[in-house]
Amino acid sequence: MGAISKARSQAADAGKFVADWLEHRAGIVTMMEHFLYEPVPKRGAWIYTLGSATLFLITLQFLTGILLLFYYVPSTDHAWNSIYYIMNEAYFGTLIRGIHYWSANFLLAVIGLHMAQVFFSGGYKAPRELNWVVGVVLLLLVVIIAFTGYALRWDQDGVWATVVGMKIGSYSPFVGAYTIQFLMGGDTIGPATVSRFFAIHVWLLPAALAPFIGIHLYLLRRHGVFGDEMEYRERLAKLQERQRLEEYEQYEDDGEPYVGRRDRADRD
Amino acid sequence: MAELQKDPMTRGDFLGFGILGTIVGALLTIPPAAFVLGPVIDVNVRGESDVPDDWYRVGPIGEIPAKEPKVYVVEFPVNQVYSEEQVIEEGVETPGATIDNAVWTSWREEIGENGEAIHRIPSFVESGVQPPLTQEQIDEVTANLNVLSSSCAHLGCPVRWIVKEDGGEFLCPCHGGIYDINGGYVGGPPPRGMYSFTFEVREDANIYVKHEFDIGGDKGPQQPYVI
Amino acid sequence: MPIGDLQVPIIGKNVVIAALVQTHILFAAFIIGAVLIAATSEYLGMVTKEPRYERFARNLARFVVLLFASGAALAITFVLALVTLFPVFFSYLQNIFFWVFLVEAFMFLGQIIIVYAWYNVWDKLAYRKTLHVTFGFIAGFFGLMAMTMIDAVASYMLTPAEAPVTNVARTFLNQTMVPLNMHRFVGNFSYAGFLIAGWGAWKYLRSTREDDRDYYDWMGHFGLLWGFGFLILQPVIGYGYLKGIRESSPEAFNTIMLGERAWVFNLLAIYLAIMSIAATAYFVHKLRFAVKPMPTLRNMAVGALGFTALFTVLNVIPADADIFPGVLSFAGGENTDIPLGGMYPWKYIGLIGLMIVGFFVVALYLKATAAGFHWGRASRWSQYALLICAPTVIITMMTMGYTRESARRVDYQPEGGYLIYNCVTLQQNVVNENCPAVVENEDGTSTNTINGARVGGGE
Amino acid sequence: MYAPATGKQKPVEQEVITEENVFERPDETIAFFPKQVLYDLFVSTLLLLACCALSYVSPAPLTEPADTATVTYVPRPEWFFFFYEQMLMFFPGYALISFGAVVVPTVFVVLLFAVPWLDRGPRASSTRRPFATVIGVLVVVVVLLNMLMAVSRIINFPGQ
Repeated sequence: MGAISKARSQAADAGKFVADWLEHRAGIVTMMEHFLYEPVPKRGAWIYTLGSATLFLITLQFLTGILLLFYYVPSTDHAWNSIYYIMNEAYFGTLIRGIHYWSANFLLAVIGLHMAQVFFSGGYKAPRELNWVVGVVLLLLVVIIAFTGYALRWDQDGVWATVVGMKIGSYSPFVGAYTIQFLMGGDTIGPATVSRFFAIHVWLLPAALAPFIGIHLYLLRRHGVFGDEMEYRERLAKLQERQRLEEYEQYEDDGEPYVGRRDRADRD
Repeated sequence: MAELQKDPMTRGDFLGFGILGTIVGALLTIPPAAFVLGPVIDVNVRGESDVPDDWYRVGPIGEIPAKEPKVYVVEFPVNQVYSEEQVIEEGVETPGATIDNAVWTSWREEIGENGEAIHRIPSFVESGVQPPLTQEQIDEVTANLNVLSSSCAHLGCPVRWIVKEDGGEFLCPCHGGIYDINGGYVGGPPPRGMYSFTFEVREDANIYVKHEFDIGGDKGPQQPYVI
Repeated sequence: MPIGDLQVPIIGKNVVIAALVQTHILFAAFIIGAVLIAATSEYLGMVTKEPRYERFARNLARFVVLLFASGAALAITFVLALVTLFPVFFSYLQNIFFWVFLVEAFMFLGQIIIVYAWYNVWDKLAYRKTLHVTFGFIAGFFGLMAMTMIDAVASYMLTPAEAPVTNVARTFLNQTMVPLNMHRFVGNFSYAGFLIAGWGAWKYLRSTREDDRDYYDWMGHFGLLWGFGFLILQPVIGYGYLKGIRESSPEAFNTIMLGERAWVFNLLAIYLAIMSIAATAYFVHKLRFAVKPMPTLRNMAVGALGFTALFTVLNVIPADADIFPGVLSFAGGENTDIPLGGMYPWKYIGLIGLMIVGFFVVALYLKATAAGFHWGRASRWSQYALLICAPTVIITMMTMGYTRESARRVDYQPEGGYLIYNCVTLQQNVVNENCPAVVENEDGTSTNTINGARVGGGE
Repeated sequence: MYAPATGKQKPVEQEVITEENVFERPDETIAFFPKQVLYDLFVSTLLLLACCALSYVSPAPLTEPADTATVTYVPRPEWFFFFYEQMLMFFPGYALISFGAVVVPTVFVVLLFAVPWLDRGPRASSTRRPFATVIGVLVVVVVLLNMLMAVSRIINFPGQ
């Protein structure tokens, strides 16, 4: 046997050994098999990539967000300078912040499309109602994260958008004044506003987002992907066929010629 | 895997757990809630604003022209979080955080009977101001001066002055809110006229302002102070 | 003026243009609305397999095809009249919107070809119904695109963007382009719907055979659903449209809302009152023939009729309601701090009330329609209600056209008003420096790129 | 969960399809791993490339440092709040501003949460449930039109 084939067989045995070792201890192989080889609908596969694109963009946001944390300083007089440093001095700083900014915009667009796709294809019907509710929670979290993130750069756009946002918030009946005082850390924009928005944007909401994504995926795998009615064309055809046959039998015995169901209502 | 061991639980145990749980839960949530809601408590319960309750210099009245408003920048020190005075005194010597506001100042304008505008600029101001003002000079200035916040009453965008052929008007570029030179509501989405500061004029012919709006008898809702 | 200054002897240039364009719009609006209504009805016929949808779609398509030619002829004469009577203005507009007019012409061409083909292959394509229905919707789409292009020009005339013409985004998407396009899109459906209802009612009253009565009764119902359903959307879109006008052409806004053209909107309020009361009364009456009787809901519908009447009364009161001093003029008269911004509260409540009650009645009626009706038994006066709606909607369409065009009158001051607001006057002189087609030359003066006239008042 | 894709499941012909189990299993399925993951990766790489290219072509914006005392700056919302800002215009006056700014969006969000319980019809395809589809299309159209109106107001307003 040549050296190469011997090396190959030894490598194969080593691989098998490692797999068995892991399988026995952690059951990892069966779990992977269970997750990876799950049957999913075939016809509309391209439309369902919207959901995974959203997941990809959120992970992108988490990664680039953590990288930005290495340089960002959340205080009124350093925030802008630290971002200026990222954009101009840090290696690939423009790239990292660019990805964070642009994938945020794409994320909101893709979330909109994903929600529209699920709504118009009826993906929220029983037994998947909870998944829809979790989806809407995710949408709200992402929108609030986007709003708080916009203020962190503490430039003209960011500050003034926050001022207008706070003024809009102050119009909510009963709780308006309290919520914006909580968000601004007092009764005017100041250093507390930056640190509060920083805390909310960087940890509070993402920490809420992660488990909900987990639930969303768990419910998805629990009930299987409901694509669109086009995935069930043949089964629906068989169902209607069987129902029509049943209907014919019902009329044959009372001897009258069969007339369409709707017109029966008009005739009597 | 051992099967689940389900010992029977009496109603008493259940109630006991319930009450104990709620008490411990409450105890565990009060400190974090107070910790996070600190500022809301300060502003509403203890009535302290972030900006110390003091008079802040805006600018001299001499430079305000007769027919159009002049914008001054007033700097309010902000006592928030790490920029509180006491904190800075004990700790590292850093400049406290400040927030500056644009203030539109103008002389009140009235429409005379024949329809053209009368500008209430005091005579002695027009002919150059000698600093030590007498009391009735101060009263005359205070009665005829508009000291307006530049934040639009609708959604808080910065209001600007646009010159038109007969005078001009305050315009909010965000949604088209229009105010007259006295800050009164003319048109557009704002729910009321522009907010005016509580101000006073001192002998040194300077305007001093507090970090609060003077809503006085004026109707319309007083929204929390944002900038 | 490059060529002889043509003057039409007795009736004047403006009346010629007005007559031609009003009639053209009456035809064109019906055609755009009717093509889409016919296509939807054909689709409904395909889905519900009921013969009446098919019959209606075919008759309506035939009617559209007949009307098309005369509508188009009016359009051509209108353009010719514009070119001859207002040469400077039209070449000015053509310079700015050349491509828009070109696209509009091709969309118009596309619509003609498809509408005629669509009608003539009705039997040939019967076996491929879905394809035939999609053709109908494509024809409708072409019609809408033609209208969108014209709306770009029309909205530009009332609210021109202060940007140079090279800035295509601002010129095409000026302040009132989107709301005007929406207002006309919804208006076409409502207009066509009311006319169909009127036509159905007229034929119902004259029909003798049993199945004809059923069919025309259903046709009146179907037309009114379109007509009133879309009518209740109009106040919101109209509000957005007027906000756009006020932001970019305040004097024009004052002329139609506060100035001497304000009576037009009182007229509109009266038409709105007639149409909404007639429609609600028709709905309440028809609910009696629902297959699935809904007694409680029907009583609520009667309540809705009462509310509609109340809200229409609120609407009809003129804004300066000091005719009944103290009673109706809002507390404190002039300097009341109006809670609804600049809006008169009762007019605002009237419009919004009409909409909400309208939504409720239409939703209720749709619920009954889902279960079906016993056709052919509608009372005579319910058909008279539809018959009143048809001419009212025609007059509303004409009044609305009159308001938009006369908004640029701006109480006649620069030579009788503007053709393009703040830019080209009725005597076709360019009066404003920041008009798009004006060129700043070195020595500070600016010349109009079209007729070389010096800008700053007609010489 | 679906019956496992491996051979043991009941032969499909005998399965009597009833109203309940018609949506039990799609006609044709593919394994998640090779096929669907490939499609997802394709779309994700496209998005990643777009983000990277855009981050150099038009870098993330950073205007001059904040100055709360400016009177020349015009604040504009992010693109995804355009429709919200334009929608506020339809609620004028101090009586309606809080209504339009807060109450209407909250009602919209509550209805969004309740969608599965508002539309309980058995059939999922949008042509089979006209009421839900029409309202869905209406909402989408209103949002898009409001966005367009906001864009036209922003580019045309003397804000520059």
